[in-house]
This record gives sequence, structure tokens and C-alpha cells, in this order.
Amino acid sequence: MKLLYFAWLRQRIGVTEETVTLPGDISTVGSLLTWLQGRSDAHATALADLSVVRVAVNQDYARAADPVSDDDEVALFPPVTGG
Amino acid sequence: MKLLYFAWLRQRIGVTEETVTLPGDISTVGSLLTWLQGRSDAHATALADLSVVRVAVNQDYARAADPVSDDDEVALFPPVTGG
Amino acid sequence: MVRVQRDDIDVGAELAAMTSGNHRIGGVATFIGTMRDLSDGQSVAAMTLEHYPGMTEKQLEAIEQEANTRWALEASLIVHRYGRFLPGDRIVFVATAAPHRQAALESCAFLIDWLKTKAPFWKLEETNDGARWVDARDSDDAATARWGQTPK
Amino acid sequence: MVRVQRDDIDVGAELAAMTSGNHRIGGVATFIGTMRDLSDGQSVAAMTLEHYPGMTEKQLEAIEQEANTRWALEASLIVHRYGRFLPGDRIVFVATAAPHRQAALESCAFLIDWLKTKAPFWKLEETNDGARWVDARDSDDAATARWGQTPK
Repeated sequence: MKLLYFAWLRQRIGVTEETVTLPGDISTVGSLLTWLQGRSDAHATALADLSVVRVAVNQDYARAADPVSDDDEVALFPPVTGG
Repeated sequence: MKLLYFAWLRQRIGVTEETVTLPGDISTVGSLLTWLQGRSDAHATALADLSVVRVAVNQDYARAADPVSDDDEVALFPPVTGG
Repeated sequence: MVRVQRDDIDVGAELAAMTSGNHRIGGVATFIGTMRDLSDGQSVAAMTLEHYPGMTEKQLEAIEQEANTRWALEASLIVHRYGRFLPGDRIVFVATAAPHRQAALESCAFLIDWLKTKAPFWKLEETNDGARWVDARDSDDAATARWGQTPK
Repeated sequence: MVRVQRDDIDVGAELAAMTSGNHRIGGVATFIGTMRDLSDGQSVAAMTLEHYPGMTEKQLEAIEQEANTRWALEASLIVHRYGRFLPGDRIVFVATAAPHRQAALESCAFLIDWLKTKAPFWKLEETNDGARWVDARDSDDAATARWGQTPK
């Protein structure tokens, strides 16, 4: 799975993107986020408050129950502040 | 009083503007309109249906009960179709 | 600012002049009215817009002032043309600028709704059947009514 | 049409290209978002707008399509910039054209409300206290909510 990070999530995690291989029991956005929290101290800090984390799967907004797989591009970012 | 006509009212009455001296009993927009209806056949035709006649006194919209005097600039025109 | 003119409207230049150097502006809403080649189902080759010089400016200034009372605007502009128009020509330009977008969007809609029903302009359309004066539209009155009481 | 670009936006040229030769257009509504020198009460010297290339275009195209489904538009355009901005700089330009003004005004407001809450952009402001990421505004979510369900 290709993971992308934006804005302060990118800064806190310290990388723009990374490629991961999902354990077999990770199949939803929600379980992915929980798993990523344990990936490093930086991930744990950046993802401590999931209420300010938004997720896009293959460039569409996704919710906790939506499915993910190794073939997906998943982006994590704060609430958007465009325009 | 200076009278101005616009759009099809101007065309039907046949003049752009005219100056009139009001009889003593004409003191409101409503009585002015009735009086003007009797001024000529052209006026009578143009002002036959007062529901499509709008009036401005000194360049502000006015209603039937509003006062008029010889010092005023009074304009008669159809409902506006601007913009 | 209010202007009534025969000349065309340079939207880019008007916007630049209106907003230049004002860094409190976060949003500018504009509306440009243009001439359609179809009116009430009939083809229109050209149109002449007659107005009431003096009253037009007076009424436009009053409504611009009203918009600035209702919304905290940084700048506002109404440019209305008169004369003869061909399809595609710009007729009217309204622009409002504010720190946040809601005030700009609402006041721009307010001004153009008002212009359509209260500004003393009359359209004479040239069709295959000859020239005809355009009737006022009830839908325009309804659009203006939702803003409540405005200056006479 | 949708464009995401670093370059400045030439509003006059964009409008001309969008409406040229289309004589069915009676009204064009636009919104221009510009950079303010004040944010949450603090002076802002500059701002960098980061975005998610690919998703931005995909989402803008989806919402433009949604606007064209809800309103009978003759043309629509969204141009959103990214990169570093100074106060007064144009950030985003939305324009919608329709036979009558109501469709143009409403769809323009719809698009900019959506852009503010769903387009994947993030603002990094440079203040005297250093750089800070801008928090999302609840009022923006409320503005979008009034349009009901939109594409995810």
C-alpha cells in the first residue's frame, strides 16, 4: 500500500510517503489507522487524535468502515482549509 | 411641473418630456395620473392601464398617495427591465 | 462606486482598481449580465437599453449604500451600460468584496436582484417581428422580495 | 473546466475564454478568493498552500460535474492555485454561466462553499510567531451542509 501524508501530518510523521505491506487482519480504514499508530513514535504522535485525521482511499474521501488493500493509494491529512 | 416619459409610454405619448402647470386640485400622484389621462388621446391611450405605469417623483419611486407640486420632476414609465 | 456608461466594461481592470492594495479582502463576488440571443422563445438580433439619467445613478447609489449597511464590505462596484447591444455583449457588472466569502456572495446577489427590478432601465428588443419592449418578469420581483424592505 | 496551477489567474482572460461566442449566456457569476493579511486576529506575512495532486483535480472535476447536474449551466470553471502567496494574491477563481442569473449565482456559491470544505488544500501561514497550519472552520462546514449530500 502506498501511503501519503499532508500538511502537519506529513511534518509530524517526517515523510511525504511510504510503502507498507498490510498484515492480514488489516482490511478497513479504521484498522489501518490503529495499526499505523503503532508503527513509530512519530506515527503515534501524529495520529494521536483521529478526530482531526481525514483519509482518502484512491483519491476519494473514505470512512473508518471502508475497505483497504495493498493495491490502494491511501492518504492521511488534517481537515482541509482550501479556497 | 416637469414631466418625463420613458420606454413605450414615451412612444405612445409622443414626447420625451413636457412642462405642465397643475390645476389647484391636483396634489397627489394618483390625481395627477387621472388628470393626465384627460390631457390628450395619446395620454389616454398610454395611461389606460395604470397597473403597468410606474411613477418617480424627483427621481424616487412614488405611490398614488404621495404628494406632487409644480416644483417637482415627475417621471412616468413601465415596470423596469434592467440588468 | 456606481457608474452608468455607454462604453464596454473591462472586468479585469475594474476588479484590479477595486481591490488593489486592500489586503483585508478575502473574497470578491461578481456578476456579469450579458445579452442573450433568445428572449421568451424568440430570436433577438439586438437590443437597446434606455434609462433615466439622474434617477439611475441616484437609485444605484442608494442600493449600494444599503448593501454596505447590511454587509461589512471592503469595496463594492456597480457598472451599468445603456445604448444598443448585440448578443454576447456585457450589460451590467456588479462586484462586492469582503473579508469573508459569505458577505461578498450575499451582497452581490442582493444587488443584482435589486437591479433587475428597481433600476430604471427598459429593454427594447429587435426581433424578426420588429421591435418590442420587454415586459417585467414576476420571477424577478420574487427574487427581490426575499431581501425584504429596500429603499424606495 | 478545472485547473490546478501555480501561476496567477487572469480573470478577464479566463472569463473571455469561457463565455466567448456563447450567446445563450445571460449571467456569469464569479468568486475570487484572495489572501488576507490577517487571520484569526494575527498578521500574516505570507502563506503556502499545499495540495494533493491528483486527488485535487479528481475532486474538483466531480464537484463541477455535480454543479452541472443541479443547475443548467452553459459553462463553468474552477481554477485553484497552490504554492506561496502574499497578501492580496488571488488563490481561487470560480465562474459559472447560465441563461438566467439565479442558476449562475447559486451554482457559484455552491462550488466555493464545497471548495472551502472538501478540496484537499492546506494553508501554512507565516506569522511573527513562526509558521502555523490553519485549522478548518466550523462555519465552512455549516455553509457546505446547506447544500445537502454531495459526492464523497
